[in-house]
Amino acid sequence: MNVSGERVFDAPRDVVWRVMNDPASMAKTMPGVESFDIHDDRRWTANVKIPLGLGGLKMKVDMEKVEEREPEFAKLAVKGHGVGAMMNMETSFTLGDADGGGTSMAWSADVKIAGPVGSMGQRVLQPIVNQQVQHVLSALDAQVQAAKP
Amino acid sequence: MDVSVTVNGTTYARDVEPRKLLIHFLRDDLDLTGSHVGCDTGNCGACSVLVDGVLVKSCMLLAVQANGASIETVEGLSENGELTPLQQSFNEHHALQCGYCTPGMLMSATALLRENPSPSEDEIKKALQGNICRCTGYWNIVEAVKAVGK
Amino acid sequence: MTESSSTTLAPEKVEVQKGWGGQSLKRKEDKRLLQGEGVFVDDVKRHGMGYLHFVRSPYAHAHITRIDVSAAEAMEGVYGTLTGEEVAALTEPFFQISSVPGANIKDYALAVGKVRYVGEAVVAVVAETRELARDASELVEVDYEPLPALVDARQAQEPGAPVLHDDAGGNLMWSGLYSWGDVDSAFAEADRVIEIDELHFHRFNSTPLECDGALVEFNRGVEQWTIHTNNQFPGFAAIMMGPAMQVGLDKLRFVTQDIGGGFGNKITSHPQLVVCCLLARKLNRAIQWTEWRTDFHMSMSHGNERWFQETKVAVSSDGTLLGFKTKALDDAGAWLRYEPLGGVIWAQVTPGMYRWRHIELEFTQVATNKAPVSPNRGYSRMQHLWFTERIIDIVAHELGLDPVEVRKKNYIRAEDMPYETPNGCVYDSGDYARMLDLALELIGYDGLGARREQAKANGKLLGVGIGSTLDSGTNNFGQSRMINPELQFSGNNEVATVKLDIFGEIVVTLGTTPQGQGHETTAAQVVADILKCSPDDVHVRAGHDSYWNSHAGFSGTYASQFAVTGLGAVKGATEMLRDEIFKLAGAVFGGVPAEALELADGGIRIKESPDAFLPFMACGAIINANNAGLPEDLDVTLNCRYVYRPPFQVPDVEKKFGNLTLTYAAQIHVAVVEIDPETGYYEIVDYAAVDDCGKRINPQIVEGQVMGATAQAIGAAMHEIYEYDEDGNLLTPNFYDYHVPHALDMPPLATGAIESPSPFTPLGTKGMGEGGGAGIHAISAAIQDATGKTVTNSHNPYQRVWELLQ
Amino acid sequence: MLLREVEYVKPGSVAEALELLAANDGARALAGGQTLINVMKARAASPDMLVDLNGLPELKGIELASDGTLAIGAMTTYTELMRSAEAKARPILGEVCATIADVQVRNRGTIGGNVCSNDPTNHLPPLMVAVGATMTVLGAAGAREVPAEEFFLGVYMTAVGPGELLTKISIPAGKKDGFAAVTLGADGTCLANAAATVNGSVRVALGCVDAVPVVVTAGSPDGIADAVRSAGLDPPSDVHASAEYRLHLTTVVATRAAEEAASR
Repeated sequence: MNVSGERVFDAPRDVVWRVMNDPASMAKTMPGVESFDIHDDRRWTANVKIPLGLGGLKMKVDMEKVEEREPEFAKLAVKGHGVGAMMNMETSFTLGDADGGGTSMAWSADVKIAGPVGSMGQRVLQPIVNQQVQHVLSALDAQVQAAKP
Repeated sequence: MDVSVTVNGTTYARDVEPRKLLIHFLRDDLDLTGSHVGCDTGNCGACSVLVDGVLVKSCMLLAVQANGASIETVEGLSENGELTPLQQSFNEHHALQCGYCTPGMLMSATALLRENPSPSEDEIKKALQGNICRCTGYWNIVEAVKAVGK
Repeated sequence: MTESSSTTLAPEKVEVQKGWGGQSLKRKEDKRLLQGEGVFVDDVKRHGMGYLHFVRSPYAHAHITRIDVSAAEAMEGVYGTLTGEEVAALTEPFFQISSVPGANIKDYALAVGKVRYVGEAVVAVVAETRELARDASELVEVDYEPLPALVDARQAQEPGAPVLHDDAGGNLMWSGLYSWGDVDSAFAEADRVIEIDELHFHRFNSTPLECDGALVEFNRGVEQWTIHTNNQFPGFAAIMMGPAMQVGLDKLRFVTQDIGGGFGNKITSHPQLVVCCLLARKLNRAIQWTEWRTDFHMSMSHGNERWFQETKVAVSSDGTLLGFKTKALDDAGAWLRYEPLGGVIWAQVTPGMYRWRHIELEFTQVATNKAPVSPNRGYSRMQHLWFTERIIDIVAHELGLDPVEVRKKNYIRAEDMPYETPNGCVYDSGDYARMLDLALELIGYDGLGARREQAKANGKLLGVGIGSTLDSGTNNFGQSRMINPELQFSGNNEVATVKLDIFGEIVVTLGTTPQGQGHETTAAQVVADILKCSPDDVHVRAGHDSYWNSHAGFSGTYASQFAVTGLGAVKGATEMLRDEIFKLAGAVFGGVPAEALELADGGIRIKESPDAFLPFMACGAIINANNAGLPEDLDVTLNCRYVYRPPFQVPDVEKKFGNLTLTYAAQIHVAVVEIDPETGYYEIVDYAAVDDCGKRINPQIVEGQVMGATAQAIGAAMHEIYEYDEDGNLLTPNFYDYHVPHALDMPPLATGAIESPSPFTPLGTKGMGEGGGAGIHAISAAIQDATGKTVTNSHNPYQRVWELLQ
Repeated sequence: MLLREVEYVKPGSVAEALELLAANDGARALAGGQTLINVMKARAASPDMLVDLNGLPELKGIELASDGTLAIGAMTTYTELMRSAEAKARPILGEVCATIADVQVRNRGTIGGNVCSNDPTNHLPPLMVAVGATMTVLGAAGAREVPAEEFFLGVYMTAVGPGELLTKISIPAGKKDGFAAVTLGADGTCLANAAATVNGSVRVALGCVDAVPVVVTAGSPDGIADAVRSAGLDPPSDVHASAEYRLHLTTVVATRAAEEAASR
């Protein structure tokens, strides 16, 4: 399924860019991160427990930055393997100067979920994904604010 | 965990894993294979049994939850091989074909008739809504239950 | 309170029945089933058996880059595993029915190197309990390299489309051009040519309530497998499995008692059965496999999804149908498990019920990243008959004619029977116009105008639709040569043995694998009529066992044929036994000629002196246990085996011409729907089904088949569909999202019957049970009638109906 | 059908249940199990421990206060609610429960389980919001009263936090209620549903369109369809209904629920 949106951060673009490309601070924005390993500046791995309400869904998530144009564009490929679920996500964001100051971010993600969890049906998964995205964005905002000089 | 249940008047004590569903306990541990499994999402009702007189789907109950309960299954309906009026009516109205859903249907109909000895057609359909049959289209099943009701 | 169902017969068409045949005898099968004492495959247990669980692909299309079973095998309680590599080393690919390119694909019992649909079995794990087997399956590590998925058959042959089978050089599996009559001149002389851009018949199946399963034992001493399974066509499974496993068919013993519904969906479990066999041998223990509902939906025997594109219909302005041209595109899914037979089976009913003589159909079957298709009640004919019925209603719509009149004008007439179709099939008997009249009478057709107004007053839209189908039964397997001229199949057969045992028991053994069709009962009725005894005295063995020596190459229960092939065999064997009883009695009475003897009261006597009576018990005892002194030349065993072989010729493969099935039962259904235009929600408010399957041995059982088929059609037309998303995930993998009809969903039903005995069959019967497609046609037509919009899809959920109205 | 290993505990009291839930991170309360057991069968969820709430009298019972307020124990089954004389004080409750799934599920499934699982297609979340129910959530710190509107946080997620339990649902007196749904076959899964109450103005809670029920209001039933359209909904698409169709259905069922409420 495809989700996308736009968000304005009350911070200069380089700050936003720095946060978004710092695995450690990105980790803080992801739902249910239990552990986190950075392999290099393009590839990192997280063990997450995505809250599904009826019990967390444990997943090993590999992320790789596949494209980057500092300071405005980056694309990540995310692969998640869990018992009963496989997730493939391609997500990208474009930063720009927001009219009225701050930084605008246009983002989009193409999420594919397979396995028994996928069989729970989109009527359930789509609201879950939307909600997780909102969590990530507000957490990201917090990180950005914290990173402001 | 130790579980003790009375099924059709016989008491069984077994040690079961908490994760075992009641239907698997009945079929695999107690060899009561009359109750069937037709789905894995609690829709089909082929596993329907009465637990302390209440109609439930035994695939949505853990065996350990039935500890101490008195359970009725299709095997307990007729005594010494004599078909009950409900079973006879199923035979007379050709209310079964492959017979796989039949045990669950009989338990649902039994529960209905105990509460409502002469149900209307709509009441019968409502009572059988939790039991899927793929052979008969339900018409003859409804007629069979109706005939016993009268 | 209205009756939920009622039955009407057309009296002048029903023969007065004598004897047991024709009576609605209560079923012999019921007593055990009603007491929970049936034996279904999952009820069969063996000491120390291992439970099998399949690791299935989460991807629609992917390379398998690594499989590691070590963690699973190390787990306590795990007996062992089987991988695709092992299967490829131990077996040959399954024999392919198709000619090239489909012939070139390599199909094994487990995925080898690549997965091609979500739910495809990749690894099998066997453990001490069901739960442990599934636990261990989660420890099997499989790495995949995902590939783009192909989910729309219409894109299968586009450049750049993902290719499932490199061996086949593309996604085309089979194609063939069928052309009969003189299509060009038909279109030249037509007043009107109606063009229909695209019609779509959706993917669904009958979801028997019992899924597939097996308990397989391997006897090392004689190197033979005993396969307790609910496969409904062991003859087919055997010829698929033997060559793959490189063993003779004597090594594969198939045993079945009760089967929880089949509807064709239990024909193609041979890959899973091979896995069970290999593991039974590898692990030296009995292997138990239960297919769960989600497994079934993801991987087993979907019905053929088919498009009809660029259809052109040649008609006269008075609605006379001259002919049609179309391109049929069939979606086989990932593997050809019974396909591409669907590419010819439809031709059994090429013109539907109509007299048009000029027909051209270009059939193309492609592979997609979806579950393999296999026979489903109404197999391949249902798709084609929905198409012909759509044509009738669309033509009537376009020409502003009454669909009833267009049908009556074009129906094959009773006086034309037996009728040879443009492709050489011979419709044996029938009176379609009479059936339609009866159906319209049952539905109260004349009163519908008032009901329409009434509905309109309530803000609803009322519509009525007719569906006419043929249930062609008793295949001539020679039609498979039109798919692949190399194939050496033709004709058909079925076996029965009838014997008289020591205490006079009449024991009947069938080659069939019934799934609720009441074979034990109808066979007893046929035997009782011939031996002049009571059906209660006839013991028909339950189920199938290939050890009984009462099976033949085509044994099984499928394709509407028991009433012809099964009962034909029973009749033949019983008549042999009867003649032997006459011979024996003649000898015992001291040379009394057969003409002087008669059967009566469970024995045989001399007509003139009835006191000279030899009960069957005596006959059985004499031959089996007290035969000293009988004449040397008395050739009597009282154990008679008969193989019924229908009168078929090998079809002309070049012209694609010949009789493809022996009988043509007919169904005409009428549905009345009421639509809420605001939401598209609709209900079937009235339904009538008229059936003609020739002479009915047990009318109640026949009506039961009509009802069941009708219910399945209603489910398929309204809700049931195997829908995939663009990545090839199945969106309806369980009974939540795959909604089958429940008791409250059923409309009032009126059934009717006429009997046009078949001149070609031993008992005047016709195979039946698959005619339910009529309901899909009728509902499509009723929605078109109610909305005034052309219905182009066989699946019409509320949303599609709402969209029609926008 | 085959669940992952799980520990099973049957507490003797609510207090004991709370301790167990608080002490075990992976523990989950087991109510009727008509959703949870199914999700566990699919292994889409696998709690480490099930704390079985069945047989705890403190969670049962339906009481009608003098002011007409209904207090319903969280472990009350749909069937018990349908048959309760007290519950007739708010007729819509029993009427809606009678259309949930089937007899077997209604015999076992509980209203507490229904609201706590909060599947977007469930009947009771929008109904509870519409009738202005108050949820009593009990934890180590004691009891909290949460208005239904704040109770639902997401799919399968509610204000019931770790170590807490929903014990009671309180529903004020009232009669002018309505409920409408378009389901997949009779009594099937809801494609769209809405619950309404009229109390001066019309208040409609919409199910199936978001992770939590969405409330719209209007002066009269005629205004509801516009209120729904202007609510900025982004409903999920699934195999049964596209976002567009679901949105349209929602305007229809919302209006019908409102009309039913107004007509009582």
